[in-house]
Amino acid sequence: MEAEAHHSTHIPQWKKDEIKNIVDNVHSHRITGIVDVRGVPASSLQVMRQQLRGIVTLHMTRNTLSNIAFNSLPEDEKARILAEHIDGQIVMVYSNENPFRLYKLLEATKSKVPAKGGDIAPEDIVVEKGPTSFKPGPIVGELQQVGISAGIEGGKVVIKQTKKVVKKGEKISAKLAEMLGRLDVKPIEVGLNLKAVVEGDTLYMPADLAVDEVALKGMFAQAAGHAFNLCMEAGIATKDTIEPLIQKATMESKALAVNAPIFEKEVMDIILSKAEVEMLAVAKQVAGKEDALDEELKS
Amino acid sequence: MEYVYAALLLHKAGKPVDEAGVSSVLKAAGVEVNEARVKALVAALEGVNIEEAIAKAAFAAAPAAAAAP
Amino acid sequence: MEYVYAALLLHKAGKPVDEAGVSSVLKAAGVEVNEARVKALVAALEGVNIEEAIAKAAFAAAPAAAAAP
Amino acid sequence: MEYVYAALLLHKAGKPVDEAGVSSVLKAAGVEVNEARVKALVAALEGVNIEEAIAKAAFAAAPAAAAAP
Amino acid sequence: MEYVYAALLLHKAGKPVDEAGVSSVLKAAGVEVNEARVKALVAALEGVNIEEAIAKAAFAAAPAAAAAP
Amino acid sequence: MEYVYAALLLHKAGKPVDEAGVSSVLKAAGVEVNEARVKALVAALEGVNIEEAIAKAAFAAAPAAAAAP
Amino acid sequence: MEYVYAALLLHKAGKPVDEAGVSSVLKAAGVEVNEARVKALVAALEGVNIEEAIAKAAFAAAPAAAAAP
Repeated sequence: MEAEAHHSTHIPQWKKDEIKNIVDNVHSHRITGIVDVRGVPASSLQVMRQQLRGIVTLHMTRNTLSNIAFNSLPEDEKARILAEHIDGQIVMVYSNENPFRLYKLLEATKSKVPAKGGDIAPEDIVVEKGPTSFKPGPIVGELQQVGISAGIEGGKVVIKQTKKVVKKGEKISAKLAEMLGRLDVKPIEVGLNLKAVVEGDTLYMPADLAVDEVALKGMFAQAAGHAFNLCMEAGIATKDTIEPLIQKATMESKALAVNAPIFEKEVMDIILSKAEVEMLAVAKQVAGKEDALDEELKS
Repeated sequence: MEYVYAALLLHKAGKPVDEAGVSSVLKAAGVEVNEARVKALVAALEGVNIEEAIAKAAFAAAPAAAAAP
Repeated sequence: MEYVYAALLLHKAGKPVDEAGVSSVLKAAGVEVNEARVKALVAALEGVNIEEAIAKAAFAAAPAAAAAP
Repeated sequence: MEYVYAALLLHKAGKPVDEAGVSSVLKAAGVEVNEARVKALVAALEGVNIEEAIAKAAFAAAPAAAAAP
Repeated sequence: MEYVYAALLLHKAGKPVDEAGVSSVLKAAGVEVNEARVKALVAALEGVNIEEAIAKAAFAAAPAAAAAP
Repeated sequence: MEYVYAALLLHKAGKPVDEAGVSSVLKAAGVEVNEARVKALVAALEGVNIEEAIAKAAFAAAPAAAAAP
Repeated sequence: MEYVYAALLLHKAGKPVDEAGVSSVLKAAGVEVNEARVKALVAALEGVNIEEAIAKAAFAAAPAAAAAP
């Protein structure tokens, strides 16, 4: 690509048009991103492109051309930095959505597929012990060969021991990939993998874009709890809090009446049963001691 | 709770839970009796079915006993 | 419970829970004040840590929940 | 909470829970009354069935108590 | 149960839970006192932390109450 | 509750929770501000330790939730 | 939490929880706004039912109450 960049005068018209097309797209969209599509079959890519149509434009082009296009942008344009992320099987994405929505849309395209020989394990791959659907046969030996302890129980092949067969970041051998496939282990995630996106003057990396919705829900619950507690403590009466405030006052009153005790009709039954419970508790302490209790309490 | 204990003692002994009774039980225990509280207690107990009220306690106490170490 | 509400009102407002206070609050609410009940209330609260007594709510109040229909 | 107690007191006394009532009960307790808070309270209570709200309170104790160790 | 109530009454009143005390409280309640039982109870309560037993009762009772229908 | 959230926001931002602050936050949210409610809120929060108050679990919470339609 | 408070304020006020709204509320509270955080919040809220999330809040408070000393 260096060569081409240096000999731009010899670039054919169609390439010039393509470069201009990229630059125009960068300028006419709110955000531009680089997406890694490694492992995504061309047919799946077409389906994803259709699904995202109207929201995200997927633009497949040569890396060399996008590189030239980004480098041709004015010095003060943040999108220039995207050139640094052009590597491997990538496509350009343009959208008028915000980067977070783009990230969510692209994440939704991801699915798990079986590994192929030579794939890098995206995380530790573990084969769980337990029964398999295989009938006894050469498979037992084949599993053993890739380090999976297998045996035969009740006429079926079983995995005898849970085993981590590949560590995160290590290459998966062809033989192991085949065995994992037969065990229906799908360790590889494929889909549109957003590598970097620029909006205005801001570069967002995937780590910036992943929002934990469960945690967010928790924060909303917490914030609502804060507001509620504050209202209860400060006695702030609103439509939302007046009933709980009445209930709080009622409970406080009852608690005070019972614990003081204050002889009010409404709580007499509670006061009486509290006294009885206390008496029974003390009676329990002396239970079993000769003659300490009357017949009624012994039973 | 002394006042309540006195009332329940009288009740268990089959005596009427009235001001005189509660006062004399409390006095026997060496308590300096507050007339107003005695009156309030007796008034609050008017119309209350003591047997029923404490029956609920027995129910509550049963698991408590089971849970005791 | 008016008497208890009056006591808690005074307490929450940072005022002493005494006979004069309780009486005047009740009167302002249009309640015909029973002197004996006021005295009984104030006597019952003598030496009671109201904040603590309120906080015990959950436990003491529980039988009430059970008793509810 | 003194404002809420004033409202409950009026309610129990069978009086309307309005601005005048709440204010006068609070004043009787020696509270420096904040008109805006009184208004907010009365407005919040509009359409609220106080009796029902009180009745629901009894159940409140149970879940908390059950969760206790 | 009268005997235990008499003991609790004395305890709450801050008086010693002894034979004389229990007997006189029971007599005041009109109970015909069984001397042997008073002795047995007083002996059995020696070494019992009544305050603790009472406190535990409140806790233990709560879940039971909560479980009630 | 938007008024309470405005107060919480100011508090978290380290700003004083006063009438001007609450009003301007509400206005920024496009809320038509009710002066009386702002005054009531600010008055209610006077002397309240917000940090402590929001950390305190309100025991009345459970029934409120249950009661919600 | 400022961002969440701002979002809840808008939500409770019946206003759309969008970037412009959240930013202007935060600015009014004197918070230095981080555009990326605002965007992240608004985007994430697309998949969150705020009403549902906060309905759980009240329930969450209950066990906390029980656990309090």
